Amino acid sequence: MMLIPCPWCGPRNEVEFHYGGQADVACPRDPDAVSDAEWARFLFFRANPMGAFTERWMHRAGCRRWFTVRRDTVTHEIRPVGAEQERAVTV
Amino acid sequence: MAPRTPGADLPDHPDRLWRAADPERSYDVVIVGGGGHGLATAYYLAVNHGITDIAVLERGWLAGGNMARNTTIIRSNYLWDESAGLYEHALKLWEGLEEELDYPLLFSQRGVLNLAHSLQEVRDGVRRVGANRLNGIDAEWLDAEQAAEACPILNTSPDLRYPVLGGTWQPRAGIAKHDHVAWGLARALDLLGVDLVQGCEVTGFERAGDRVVGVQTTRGPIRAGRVALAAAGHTSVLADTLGLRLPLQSHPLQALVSELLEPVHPTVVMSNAVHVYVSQAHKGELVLGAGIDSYNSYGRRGAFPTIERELAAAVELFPVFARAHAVRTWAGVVDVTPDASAIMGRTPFEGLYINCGWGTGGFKATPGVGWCYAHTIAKDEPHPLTEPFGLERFTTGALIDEHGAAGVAH
Amino acid sequence: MTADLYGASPLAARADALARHSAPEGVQGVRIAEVPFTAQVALRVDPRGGAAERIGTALGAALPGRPGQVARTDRVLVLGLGPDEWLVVGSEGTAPELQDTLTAALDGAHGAVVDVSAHRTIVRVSGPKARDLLNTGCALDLHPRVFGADQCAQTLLARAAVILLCRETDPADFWVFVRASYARYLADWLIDATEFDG
Amino acid sequence: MSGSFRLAEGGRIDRDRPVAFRFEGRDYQGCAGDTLASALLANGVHQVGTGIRHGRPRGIASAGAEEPSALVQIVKPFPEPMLTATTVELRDGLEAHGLPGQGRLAADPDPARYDAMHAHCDVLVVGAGPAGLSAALAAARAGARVVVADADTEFGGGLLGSGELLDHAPAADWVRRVTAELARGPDVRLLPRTTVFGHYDGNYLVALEDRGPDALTRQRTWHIRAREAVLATGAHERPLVFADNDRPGTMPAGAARTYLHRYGVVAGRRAVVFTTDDGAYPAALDLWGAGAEIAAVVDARPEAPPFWARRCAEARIPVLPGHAVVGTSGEEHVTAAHIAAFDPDSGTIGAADPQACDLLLVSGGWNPAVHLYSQAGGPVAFDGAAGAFLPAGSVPGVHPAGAASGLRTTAQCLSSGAVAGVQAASRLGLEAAAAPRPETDAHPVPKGRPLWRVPDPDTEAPGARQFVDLARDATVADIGRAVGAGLTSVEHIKRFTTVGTGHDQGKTSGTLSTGIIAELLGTDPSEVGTTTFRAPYTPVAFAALAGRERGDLYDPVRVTAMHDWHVGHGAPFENVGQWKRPWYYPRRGEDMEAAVLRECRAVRTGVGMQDVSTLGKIDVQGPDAAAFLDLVYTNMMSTLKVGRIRYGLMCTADGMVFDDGTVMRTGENRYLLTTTSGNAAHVLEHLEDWLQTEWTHLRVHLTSVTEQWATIALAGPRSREVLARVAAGIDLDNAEFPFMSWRNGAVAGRRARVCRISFSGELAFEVNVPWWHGRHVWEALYEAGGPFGITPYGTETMHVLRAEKGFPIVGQDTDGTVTPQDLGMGWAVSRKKADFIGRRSFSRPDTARTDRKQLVGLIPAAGEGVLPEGTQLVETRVLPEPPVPMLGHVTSSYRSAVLGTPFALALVRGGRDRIGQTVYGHVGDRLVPVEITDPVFYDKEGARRDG
Repeated sequence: MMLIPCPWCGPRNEVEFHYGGQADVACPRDPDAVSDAEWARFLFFRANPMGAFTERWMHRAGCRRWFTVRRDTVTHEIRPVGAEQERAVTV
Repeated sequence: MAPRTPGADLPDHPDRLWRAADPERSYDVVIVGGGGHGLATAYYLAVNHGITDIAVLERGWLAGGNMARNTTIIRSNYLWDESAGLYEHALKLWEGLEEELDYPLLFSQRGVLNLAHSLQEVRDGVRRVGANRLNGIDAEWLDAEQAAEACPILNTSPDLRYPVLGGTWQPRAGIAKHDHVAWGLARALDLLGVDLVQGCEVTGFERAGDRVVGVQTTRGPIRAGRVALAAAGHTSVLADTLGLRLPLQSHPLQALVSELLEPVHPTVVMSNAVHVYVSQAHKGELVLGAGIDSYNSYGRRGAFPTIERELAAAVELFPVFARAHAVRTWAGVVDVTPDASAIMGRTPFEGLYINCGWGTGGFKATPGVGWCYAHTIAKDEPHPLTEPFGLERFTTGALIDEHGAAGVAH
Repeated sequence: MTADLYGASPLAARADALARHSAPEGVQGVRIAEVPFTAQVALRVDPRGGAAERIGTALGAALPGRPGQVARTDRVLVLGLGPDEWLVVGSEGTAPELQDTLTAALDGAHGAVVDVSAHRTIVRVSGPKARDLLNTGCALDLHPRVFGADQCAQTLLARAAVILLCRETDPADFWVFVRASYARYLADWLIDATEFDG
Repeated sequence: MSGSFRLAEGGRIDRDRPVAFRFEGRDYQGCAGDTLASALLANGVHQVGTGIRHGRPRGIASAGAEEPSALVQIVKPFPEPMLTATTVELRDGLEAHGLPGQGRLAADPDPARYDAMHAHCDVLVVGAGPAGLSAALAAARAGARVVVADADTEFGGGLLGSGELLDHAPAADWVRRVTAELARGPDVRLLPRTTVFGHYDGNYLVALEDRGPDALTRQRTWHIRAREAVLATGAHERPLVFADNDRPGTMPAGAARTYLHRYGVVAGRRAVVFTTDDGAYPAALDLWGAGAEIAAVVDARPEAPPFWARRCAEARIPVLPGHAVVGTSGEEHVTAAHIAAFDPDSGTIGAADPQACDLLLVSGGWNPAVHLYSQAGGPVAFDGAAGAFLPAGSVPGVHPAGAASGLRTTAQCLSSGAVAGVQAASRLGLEAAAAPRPETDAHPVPKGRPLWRVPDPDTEAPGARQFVDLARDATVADIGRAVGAGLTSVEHIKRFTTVGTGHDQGKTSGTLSTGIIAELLGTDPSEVGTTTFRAPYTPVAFAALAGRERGDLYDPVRVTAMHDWHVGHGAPFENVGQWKRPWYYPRRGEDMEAAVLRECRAVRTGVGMQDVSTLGKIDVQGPDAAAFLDLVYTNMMSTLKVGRIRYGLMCTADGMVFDDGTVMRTGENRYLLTTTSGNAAHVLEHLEDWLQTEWTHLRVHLTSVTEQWATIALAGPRSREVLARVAAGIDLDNAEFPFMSWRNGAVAGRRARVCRISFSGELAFEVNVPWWHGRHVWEALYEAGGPFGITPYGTETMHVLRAEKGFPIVGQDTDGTVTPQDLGMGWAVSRKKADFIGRRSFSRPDTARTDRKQLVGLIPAAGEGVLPEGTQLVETRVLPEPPVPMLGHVTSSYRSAVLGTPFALALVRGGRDRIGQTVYGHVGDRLVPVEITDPVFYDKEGARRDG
C-alpha cells in the first residue's frame, strides 16, 4: 500500500487517491491546428516507462487537489516534484 | 494404502519438453517474448506458413510472464463484431488444440457466467448475448434462477447489496491449464526446429533506415528478416527504444489461489460490478482474480485492499467460500489500451510488427493471436480478423470499446 | 423545536439505535450520537490575498494556514480542508449570518461562500475506545500526539468520505462530518463496529 | 500404540484443564495449551492423514506453521478446510480428521465475525522470540511506538520449546519479565496469536490475529503502517531426503524438542536421530533426559562435533558419524531406520542395517524465514555453509534479526535483536541503547553441512520414494524427470513437479528442491535460486479478509431524505450507483407493469411526484465561471441569463457524450449544475481536472452541494395547482415564471428554490429545499396533491415518460461510443464557441461519418410486445448464416399508456436516414418487425410543457 505524499494533507494511503497517469500532458492550444494523428497523441498516447515516471495523482478522499510526483514504476518509491515544474507541451 | 485423492492431481507431463537453445546470429523471424502469444505465433508461422527459422526470445523463463499468472479463463462472448470474430476464432482453435499438440491442456468447457447486478448490466448483457448469437457464438441470457442452476453455490438472494439479476452464459467457454498450453506449444516448436531462447532480453533494435533488421539482446545482436513483438506489459519499454510511443499503460493485475478443495464450483463466474472472477481449477483450488490496480507499474505487485475487496465480493457471492484460505497471491503486469482492445499489426518501421494491449484478455486469445499474427508477419499484411485492431484506429476514432457496453474485461 | 425549524436530521431515525449502542463506561467505551443542524459554510479564497486576512478579522481568528489545522473562536470552528478551502462551522441557525459575514469580508474578491449546512451531518464519536472504534475503518494515525485536539482531516471511514475532527484527546472526542446520504450507512457501520470487542 | 506420551510434569500446558476432542472418529483428551498435533502425539497418534498423490500415511512433520504434512479438516465447531494440526489450538469439542489433500467447505454460512484494525507504529517487531523481544525492548526503552506481533498464543518463540536457561533461570522467566515491561509501555501494543502475513509498499504490513475462543470477533486483519520493521521471524528446520522419509514418526529434531519442552510430550520411546547439523544433538540429549531411548545419532558428516559427541558419550548415546539413514520400515508409523555407512564426498553408501525405533528425528540445517524480507524487496543469497538462502543487501526500514537472518544461538539472536531494535530507533532519531544481554548457555555455535539427498539404495526406481515436498507428494524422481525433460528454471520445475505449491508454499521443501535441482543440473544452488515468496505467509480465510464489508455494509447504501417515506409506501428500489432510488410504487395487487402504466397516466393526465434528490449538484462561482462552463459543455452557457436554466451536454475529450443535466444561472458569476445521479462524483472530478491542470488561469471554484438540496419533481398538467396550494408566495404564472427558469420562495413554509424543468414533457416543477426539510416538503406536496390524485412515481415511470419525449439517458442510451450528433442533439453543440471539451474529436474521420449509429425511435409491428432492452436489430426478414450484420440495438423499451403501443429507442447505423423503414429485432429465435421512427413520440411540438 503506497504512502503517497499529498502536498496539502500529508502522506496518505494510496486508496485515498485517484490516478492520473503521465503528468504534463497539455491540451494543444489550438486543436484545429493539429492533425488527427497529433490529436490522437494528445487523447490516447501516454508515456509508460519502466522506472522513473512523473505522474499525476488527485487526493480524492482528501483535498481533491491534483499534484505531481515522481515514482519508480518498478519499486514504487515516490519522490515529490516541485509545483513550479514547467508544464511541457508534448504534442 | 489409501487411493490417490480423486481429482487432486494432474496428468503427467511428457518426458521430453524442449531444449534450452542458444541464439544463432540470424533468423528469418525473431519473436520477442516467449509467452503464450509468442509461442503460438511461432507455432502457426511454422505450421501455416512453413517458416521455421525462428527464434523466440524470452528474457526470463519461458511463459513466465502473464501466461504463468493469469486465471486461465477462455471465452469468446465479446460485444463488438471485431472482438467476437477474433476471440471466437481463438475458441475454435482451442477446441482442437489439445489433439493437435498431443498434450493434455486440460481445456475444460465448463461454461462461463458473467453476472449482471444492475438494470443497466442486464440491458448490456442481453445486448451482448444477442450480438454473440448473431455472430455465431453460443450465448444465452440466464435469469437469476437459471444462474443459480448453472452454479448452485451462487448467492442469488435479493438481499445482496447488489443482487444477481441474471447473467450471460457461454457454455463453450471454460478454463485450461496455462503451463500445459505453453509447454505443449514449446514442445511442438522444439520438434519443428524453432529455437526457444531463455534468459535473453531484447534491449534494442538493429535498424537500417526505417527498417528493423534485427535485435540487440543481452546475449548479443541477432539479425532478423522480421521482428515481431509479443512482450505484453513490456512492449512500451521496447517500443521506446525506437521512439515509438504506443497507447499502452502497464498495470498490476492481482490474483490468488486457495488450498485444494473438494469440488464445489462447477463453472466460471465473473462479476464486473463487484470485481471478482472465480473458478475452481483442476486440482480443486479456487482461482480468483480482481480488478486491475489503477496505477502504472512493472513491479508485479499490487495493493492489499484490492485483495480484500475481491474476497469481500467473493464471500458475498459465494458464502460457502468463507473459510476457504488464500494460500498465494500474485500479480502480473497487463498492458491496457484506451479502448480495452488489443493492438495488432504493422508499425511505422518496416519489418517490425506489434501485438500488445491485451490487458486482461490475452490468455484466451492465445491460439487466435498466434494464427492471425503469424499471417501478418508472413504476408506483411494484417489478417482480416485483426485488421480493425491496428494503431490507425486511435487516429480515426474507430475504437473497439470493450469496456463500455461489454463491461467485462477478463 | 428544532424539528419544526429544521425538519429531520439525517440520523434522526438512528438516534435510538446509536444511543443503545453507546456505552462510554462499558467494554465498548464509546458514545455515538448525531450532532445535527450545525451551520456549515464552505469557503474558498486565496489564502495570500487581502480577502483572506479580512475574513480572518471578521471571524476573529486567522484562517488556518494548512489543511488539517483548525481555528476556534467562541462562535465558529474553521477547518482547513485544502490549500484555499475551509469549512466554517457554527451553531445551528447561524448559516445565513456566517455567509453574510464571509461575503462581506470577501468584498468582491474572487472566492466562494456556499451554504453546505445540510450537505453533511456530524456524528460525534467519543469515549476511551473512540480511537479503536474509528481505526477499525479509518487508516489515519489517531494517536493523540499525531492527531490532537483541533486537528482535522479529510479521509475515508469505512467506505465513506468523511471529515474527521479531533475535539479533545482525553477522553477522545471526535466529530465525523459525513454527507447526508451516507450518514445512515456510516451509523450502521459504527453500530456494527460496537458489537465487536475492541 | 498405547499409553500416554505425556510427561507427568513440564511443558506449558495446563494438566488441570483437560480438553476433550475427537479425531478420525475417536475420542481423545488433551490439555489446555495443546495444539491438535501435541495432543495427538501425547496420545501416541502419529498418522494424521494420507498423501495426496500416492495415498501413503502422513504424520506430523513440524511443530509450527511450516507444517507440510499434518493436514486436517475441522468438522466442529465449524467446518474449516485444510488446517495444519500443528497450528490448531486444542479446544473442547474440537472434532477433526486427516485430509488426503483436498479440504471441504462448509455447506452452511459461517456464523463467525471478522473485522479489521489499522495501526501505526515507529517499530513493528514481527516475532517475539529472543531476537524480537530484544528488539522490542530496545525500541520501547528508546521511547518508540512499538507493536510486537507473534503467531503463537504466548510470546517467547523458540525459547518456549528449547528448555534453555537465561540468566540461570528458565528462559520463560525472562520472556515473562520482558513481556511485562513491554506491556507497561505507554506506546506498546502486544499482539499474540497474530501472524504477519504480508509486506506491502511503504512498510505496510498486514497480519491476521486469531482472537481466541471467547472473542466476539473470530479473527482480525491488522493493517500496520510501520516506520521501521524488525523481522524476527525465526527459521524452519530442514528435513532430510532419503527413501521412505515420509513415514509418520519422522520429524525434525527441533520439533521433537518443542513437543517436549512446550507441551510435555515425548514423541517416541526409542528414537533414531539423523543429522547433518549440530543442532540435532541437544534435541537428542533433551529427549534422552526426558526418558526416551536414543538408539543412535546418525551423523552424515565424517566427523561428529566433539562437544556434542562428548555429551552423547556421557549419556551413552551411540553416535555414528559418516553414516546416513537410507530408508525406513513401517506402515502408518516408522518401526525402523535403515542406517548405512555414508561418504558425503563420494556419495557412496554401504549396506543398510535396520535399527528399530518409533521416532526418527532428522535435521538438515535451518532455513531462515525470509518471506517477509523478500516480499519487502530484500534480496536473498545462498549461503553455502548454512545451505540456505539468507537475507542479503539491505532494505531501508526493514531489519531482519535473529534466526531469520541466519543466526543459530540464542546469544546471537538476543544480540542481533537488540541491535536491530537500536538501529530502528536510531533511524527515527531516538536515542537507543541495547539492554544488557541475559546470560545464555555457553554452547558452541552449531554448524552443519548441507545434504540435499541421501543416495537411494533402490536402483530400480531411484528417488521415487524420496520425498521432497510432503504437501505435494513430490519426490526426487519427480524432480529428476523434470530436469530430464529439459527444464532448467526452478519456476518450470516447480510447475512440472508442483513442488512448493501446496498449502505451505514449500516452507520446508523450497530450499531442498533448489539443492536437488542444482545437484541434478550440476550447478550451484545460488544459480538455481528460489521461487518468489508471496503473501500470505500462512493461509488466510477469505472471510477474514472480507472483514465487515459484508451484506449491507459491502458498499454504502446512499439514501435521500425521503427514503423512509418511499419504504413506507411499498416502493421496491433500484440501485443507481450507490443510491437506492424508488423504482415504482405498486398498489395492492399491482404488478410492475400495471403500476408503471398507472403512474405514467397520472403524470400525463393529472400530477405525479418523484424524488430526484439523487441528481448531482455542483455550485460554480467565480469571474470566469461562464467562460469555464462554455468550455465544459458542448453548448453555450455564457449567454444564459440570471434566473434562467439551460439543458447542458458534456463530452469527454474524445467527443463522446459523458454526462448531461441542467445549468442554472444563480448570479452574475454563479451557476448551479446538475449531473446524472450515478455520475456526480465523476463529473466533479472531470471538471476539477480541467480546471486545476489545464485551465489554471480561470478563476472558478467548484463546490459539491448534492446533499444540500433535497429535490422533488412535480410533473403533470395539474402540477401548478398543487404547487400553488403550498407556495403562495411564488407567482407560478407562465409569463412570470416561464419554462426553464427558477425562482426563490417558500414552499410549505420552507425556503426553496423552484425550477421549471421538465423531463417528461409535461408542465413540471422541481422544488429544491435544504436536505433536512425534504421529507416535510414532500409530505406537504403529497397532501396538497391529494385532491388531484397526486401519484408518486419511481425511476421506471420517469424512464418511460422521458423516452416518450425522446430524451436520452446517458449511460443507457449511450455507452461511451456515442456523440451528441449521434443522439440527434447537434442542436446542443455550439458552432459559435471557439472550443469546448470534445469538439476537436468530432472531425476525426470515423467520428465525422454520417452513417454512424444514431438514436432513433422504434415501433414494433402491431400485436408485438415490448422489445427486450438490448435486442439486436438486423436488416433482413430472414436470418442469414452467421456472422449476421447488425444494425444496432434497442437501448430503451417500454409499454406506453399514451401511445397505445410498445415503443423503443435504439442506436441504429445510419438510423436517421432509415426513418420509415422496417427492420427486425432478434428476440429469442424470432425476428420481430419494427418500424424506425423519429425518437420523439409524444407531443413533438412541445405544447404540454406550459400546462
